[in-house]
Amino acid sequence: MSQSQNETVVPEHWEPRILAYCCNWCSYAGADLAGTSRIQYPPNARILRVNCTGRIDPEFILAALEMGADGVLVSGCHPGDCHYTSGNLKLRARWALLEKVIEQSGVDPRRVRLQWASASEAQIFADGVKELTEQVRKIGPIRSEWK
Amino acid sequence: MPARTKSQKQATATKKVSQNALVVGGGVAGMQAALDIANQGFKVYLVEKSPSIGGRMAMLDKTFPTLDCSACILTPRLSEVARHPGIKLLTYSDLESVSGKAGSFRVRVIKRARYVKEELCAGCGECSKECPVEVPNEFDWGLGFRKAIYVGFPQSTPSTYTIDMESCIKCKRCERACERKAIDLEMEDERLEFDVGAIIIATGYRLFDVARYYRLGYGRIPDVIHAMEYERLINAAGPTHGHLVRLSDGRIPQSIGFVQCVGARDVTKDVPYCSRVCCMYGIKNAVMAKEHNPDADATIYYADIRAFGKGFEEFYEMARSRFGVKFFRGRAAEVRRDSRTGKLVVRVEDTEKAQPQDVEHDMIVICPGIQPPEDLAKIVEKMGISVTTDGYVDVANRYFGPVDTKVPGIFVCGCADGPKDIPDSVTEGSAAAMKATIILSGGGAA
Amino acid sequence: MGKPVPVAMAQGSSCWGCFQSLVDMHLKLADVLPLLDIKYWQAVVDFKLKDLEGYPDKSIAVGFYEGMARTEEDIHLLKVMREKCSTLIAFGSCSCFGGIPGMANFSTIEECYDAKFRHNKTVNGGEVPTKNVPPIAEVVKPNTDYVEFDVYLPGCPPTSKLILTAVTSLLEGKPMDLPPHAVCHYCKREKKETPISEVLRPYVGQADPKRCLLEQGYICLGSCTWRLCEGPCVNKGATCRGCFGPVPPIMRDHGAASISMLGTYAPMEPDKLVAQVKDPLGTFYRFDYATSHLGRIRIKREDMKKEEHHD
Amino acid sequence: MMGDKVEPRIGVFVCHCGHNIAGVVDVAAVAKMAMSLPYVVFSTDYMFMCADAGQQLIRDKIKELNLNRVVVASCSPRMHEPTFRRVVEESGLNRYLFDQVNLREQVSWCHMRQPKEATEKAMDLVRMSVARAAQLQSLPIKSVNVTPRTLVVGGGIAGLRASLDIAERGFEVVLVERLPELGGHVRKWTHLFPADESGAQIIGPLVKDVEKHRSIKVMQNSEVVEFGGYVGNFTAKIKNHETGRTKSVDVGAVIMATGFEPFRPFGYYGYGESPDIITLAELQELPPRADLLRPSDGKKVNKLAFIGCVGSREAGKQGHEHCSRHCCSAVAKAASDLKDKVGEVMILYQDIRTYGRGHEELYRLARSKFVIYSRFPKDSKPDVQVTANGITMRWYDVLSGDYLEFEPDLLVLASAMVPPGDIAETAKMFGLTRSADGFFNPEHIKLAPLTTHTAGVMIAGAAQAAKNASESVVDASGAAAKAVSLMARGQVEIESTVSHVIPELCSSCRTCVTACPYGAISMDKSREPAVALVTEAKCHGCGTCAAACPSNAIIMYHSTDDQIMAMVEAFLCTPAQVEGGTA
Repeated sequence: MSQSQNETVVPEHWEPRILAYCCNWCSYAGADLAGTSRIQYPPNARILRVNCTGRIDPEFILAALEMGADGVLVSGCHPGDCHYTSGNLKLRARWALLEKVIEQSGVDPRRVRLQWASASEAQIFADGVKELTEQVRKIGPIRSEWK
Repeated sequence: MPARTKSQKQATATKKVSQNALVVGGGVAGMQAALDIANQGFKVYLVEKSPSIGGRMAMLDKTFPTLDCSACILTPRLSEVARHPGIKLLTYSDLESVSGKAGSFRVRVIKRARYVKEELCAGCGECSKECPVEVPNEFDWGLGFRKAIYVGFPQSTPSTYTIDMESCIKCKRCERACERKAIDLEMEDERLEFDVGAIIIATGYRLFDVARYYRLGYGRIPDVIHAMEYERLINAAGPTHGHLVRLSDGRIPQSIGFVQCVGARDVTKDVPYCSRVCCMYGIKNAVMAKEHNPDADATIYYADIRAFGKGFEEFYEMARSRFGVKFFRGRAAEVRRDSRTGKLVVRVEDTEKAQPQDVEHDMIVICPGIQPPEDLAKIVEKMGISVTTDGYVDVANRYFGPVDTKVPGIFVCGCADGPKDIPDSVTEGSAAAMKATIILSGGGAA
Repeated sequence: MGKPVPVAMAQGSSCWGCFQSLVDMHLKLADVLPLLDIKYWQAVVDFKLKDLEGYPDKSIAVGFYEGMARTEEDIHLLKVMREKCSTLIAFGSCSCFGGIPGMANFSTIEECYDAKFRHNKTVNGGEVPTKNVPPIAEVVKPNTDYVEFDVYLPGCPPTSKLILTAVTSLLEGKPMDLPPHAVCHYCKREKKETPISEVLRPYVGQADPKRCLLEQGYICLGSCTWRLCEGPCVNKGATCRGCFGPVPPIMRDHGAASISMLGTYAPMEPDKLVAQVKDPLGTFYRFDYATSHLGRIRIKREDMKKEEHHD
Repeated sequence: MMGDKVEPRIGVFVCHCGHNIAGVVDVAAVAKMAMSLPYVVFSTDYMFMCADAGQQLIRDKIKELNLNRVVVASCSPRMHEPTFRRVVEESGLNRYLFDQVNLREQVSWCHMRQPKEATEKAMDLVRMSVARAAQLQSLPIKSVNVTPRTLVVGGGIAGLRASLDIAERGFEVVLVERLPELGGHVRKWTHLFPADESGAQIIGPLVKDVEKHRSIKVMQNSEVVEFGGYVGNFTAKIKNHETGRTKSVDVGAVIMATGFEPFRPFGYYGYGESPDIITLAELQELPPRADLLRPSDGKKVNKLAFIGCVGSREAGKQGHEHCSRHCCSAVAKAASDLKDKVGEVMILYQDIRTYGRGHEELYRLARSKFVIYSRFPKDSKPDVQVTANGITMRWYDVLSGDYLEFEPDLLVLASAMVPPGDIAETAKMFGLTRSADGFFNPEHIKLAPLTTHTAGVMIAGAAQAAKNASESVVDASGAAAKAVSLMARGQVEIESTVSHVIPELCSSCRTCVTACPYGAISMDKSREPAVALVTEAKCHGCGTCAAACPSNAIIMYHSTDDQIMAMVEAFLCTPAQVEGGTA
């Protein structure tokens, strides 16, 4: 990686825009449970439901960043707990490489987050959204990183 | 047509088992039983005495432990039952008599006149708009009003309107308003007769009359209400459109006390048993108070917190730690109104400190226990079943026949055989259906 | 056979390998050349840039643009080609996706200068030349950012056979049919459909000559790469490095597809995988970083910087 | 997939859900915004979309405006997707032309104090859904036959009851029990409640009936080692531990009656330090006799103590947060039974949860027999010391407000009901999710407690949560009804959301074959070169292959790249942003 992380000035009235891919069986259900439990978390993430995290092509994440997503969250079943036995392991391997190329290309890798949250882990899901939102808030808009 | 083995067909043929079942009561337990029977290809008559199926659950605002809104999860169930080709809905109907035995009962049902033709009414409500008569709505426990031609609640199933002839003044404005000519003021009760192979009793419960505890002030002090009234108050479709206000002055209560174990675990009031649901609905209601007004104070007066079901203890813990509901161990002895401040004062002994205390609140919600419906004894008597001393239907054996009554072919589920929460009632509904279909299919150990 | 068709060959920043590949048609050139009326090809015929600029618009039937447009001269040439040619071919992977020069975007221009001039051991003085060199862009932008192409002929270089096919069909006015498959389509190696538990560097061990290289742990991008090469490397024992870019639709993210494929093949512990795949950016984006999503973010970043300077 | 070349005509229905959504989200504004989106020809907000009237509204608008796509913005699709799919289907639209936006669980309920931001989020989600809707395609509706046989896993009281009910109803059952003997925990227990039967008296006749029923195949000493397939058509490989032989069984439905394990509370109240400190389960298994004898030296127990909630109700401790439901009543029953045999009985508790019918009476009976109940505070648990002289308990008694001491001859710990140690593997094998208590998750905690999110797999008894024996019996009959419904219908609809290989685009790289966890993709050798082919019945629809395919040759129906990217674009490239809104 060669571009130095510029000190960014976070603009006023800016809210991080976060895209969250959730698998239907664990994390989407966990997000539902967060709602029914009335766990409050930042409203910045937009959840896009996929059947399994294995469905996620790294391109979905990279394209989102290019389109201006300030952060991308992927949340799935814990390794070993995949509803489809092993889709999440394949995503996990893709993710390891993806995170590295993102970092190498000079985009702050803290903008992307992979987490495991089961259907019962509403708090973990909500905390994940919160942490990513706060982290991205500190880094600033991705458009500022383009500066 | 259900797929059945050859031996069953023979059994059916020789025993002449009716392929129909009767379910008495259209609450969650009865609906579940009806669905599980009908899904096997049998025909079900579902008899419900009120104008709509849905039972008590339809009156609730939220459900514990997930705070799912009751209407949201119940409504699809209502339409599933209503549109199931195997279920014949007989709402606003009463069971008149039962004769015969397992495999072939003869049943008579009286379908009371609604004065609105079910097949014509589209539920548009034009009639109700025109009706000049307003009476307290029993669905809202009298807190709101309905017309003389009405549906109890928006998701009422069937959506057919009903005329309450006791209040109707026969002005016929509804008749003129109805474009579909569905109103028939001359309608008469109908008598239906049919055969069934098995019967399921799912008649539900009634709430304990909390006025029997004079010292708790219900009926005397306007801001002392009971839990079902509270449910209607916080319900968006209820009389206040979901605004939690005091009935005396319309102000938003800043402090609410919830009094548990009223008409439960009390030998002196003939309710020696635990009602199973009050702790949890009490906690749920306290959480809802916090949700409506996060700054409000919600205190629960209890003896033991019985959070025993799946996710219940976790919900109790959440109410305490996340929502800040206060739990006060002590049975409320008395509620009075301080005429100077207008506050309600609960006199209670803090058993953890062994001190009697007076605590002020703006509103008191009494959480009554559950009792068998008034007419349960009468209904089951028609089937040759007697009730126990506490008024419920007795089951044959807790292990071998937990949903079997002492009359073969007749089963029981939900609160008809004792207090139960929703999942336990639903489970029993399915279990009763299982037993009934064994009879309908001509099977059985015999 | 009719009149020779007017053609132009232009070169941006590149290695000339694509034209070399054209020349490598050898005897086939004898068939092709008489059909061409070469209107511009700096290296071969003596036309000047101003000649090209002087032709009427769209008067040249087919133009080949090789290389990417890094300098202002390159960009100008590319735009002129677009004006003058009715069919413009992105000739080679540099022209299609930025190619090897696109990897310059991994670094800033100053870092590139450091490597090339200031700290280069073979250069004395270490000065960045300023005379007789055209101004150079801060960042490599893909040619597609400047002009639209009618045909993409990727490859590093495109094979002679591919060029012949393309030229022939263009001259005959027939639509070019380039099947969409990946290199694997031509690979004779055996696959056993087994996931891999270890990623090997190319120099480690001896590969089984009969089995799929990827399944043996060598990163082969054959399954992600357009098959126009017809698989010479993989059948000769070298892994595919992806020089023909992604399979159509042509502007999909080749690196993302490669990562997805490899991750699927090697569902290993993340730390181990990252440790074993050295330089994933260079591995998966060797030929098409400039047109990839990450490459575009890099370009946008530079654009924003420029805007800021203007402010 | 059928071609839907007609231009999309989308209807958007935004639900208030009473106050649930409308109390936070400006639903009218969301509906108004939706009207401005491409292809949207109708948009409205409505009190309850799921009510009959709401459903009718959708049907009416489909007819009236010739809608060919429907978006409902309401609650979680995990609850109501089937409802609305049915509604659009009743109007002649393919069910896959419907999309649901989750404005309740994922918007209004989790952003209750931020109405403005919640409304913005709701608008984005609707925009995304509409973009996806425009890309939706009809898919064929497929039914498969149901194998008329049910697999019951676990031969405890629940498994026995379920097997017997199904068999009596006329269907076949395969009952698998890992131990050599049927009957589970209940078989060993001496103090069942509220009646006076012993476990053996209950289990004996049940086992006999099960064993002699010719429609029930009992496989003892056996375990399911492999499980696959889909609703109506599962295959289980069952291994017999004695013979080592494996047998494959085809079934249409499964009932999981895998039960629980009594928690062995090492580290609690001296458990393990003295033979005279035992769990309630261990007490239950002591052979019945006239006296209660101390395990350490066989002397008669004079002072008996119980401590409740051991390993239960521990907030923040994973797997031990739940109430174990059965223990309060079981302790009350055991205490009142044993009071006749010993001098003093002391019960330390937090809350008395004798909730069931006849249970409160047991508690009252115990008290009337002068069993002493003493409540200890949640945050200060009793202290138990084991010395050479015996056991000493010291605790703070809430009611007297004082510290008390007791030296029992025998201390019984009412330990938690926890899931079996291998429940994680079981869950994985059967594709089930688990809730925080570690037990299996039901499909819906209120209205669908016996079914799971894996169609065709039911749960009964303590597989679902801590339960007592009579509750498990009811569960078992209920779960049996679900299995029978499936088998009696003979056919069941399956999802069409499977992946599909476009043979013309396939490069024969076999990445998908490696990717598929179900072996659903194979190489079609009838083509040259062979190309990948999906066996749809085996495909579970995870989409891993579609993401992995480097040739873009795999379509994951109902979750296509185009559908996903349309949503991403709709979120990130809103008109405002294009004009430089946010940055």
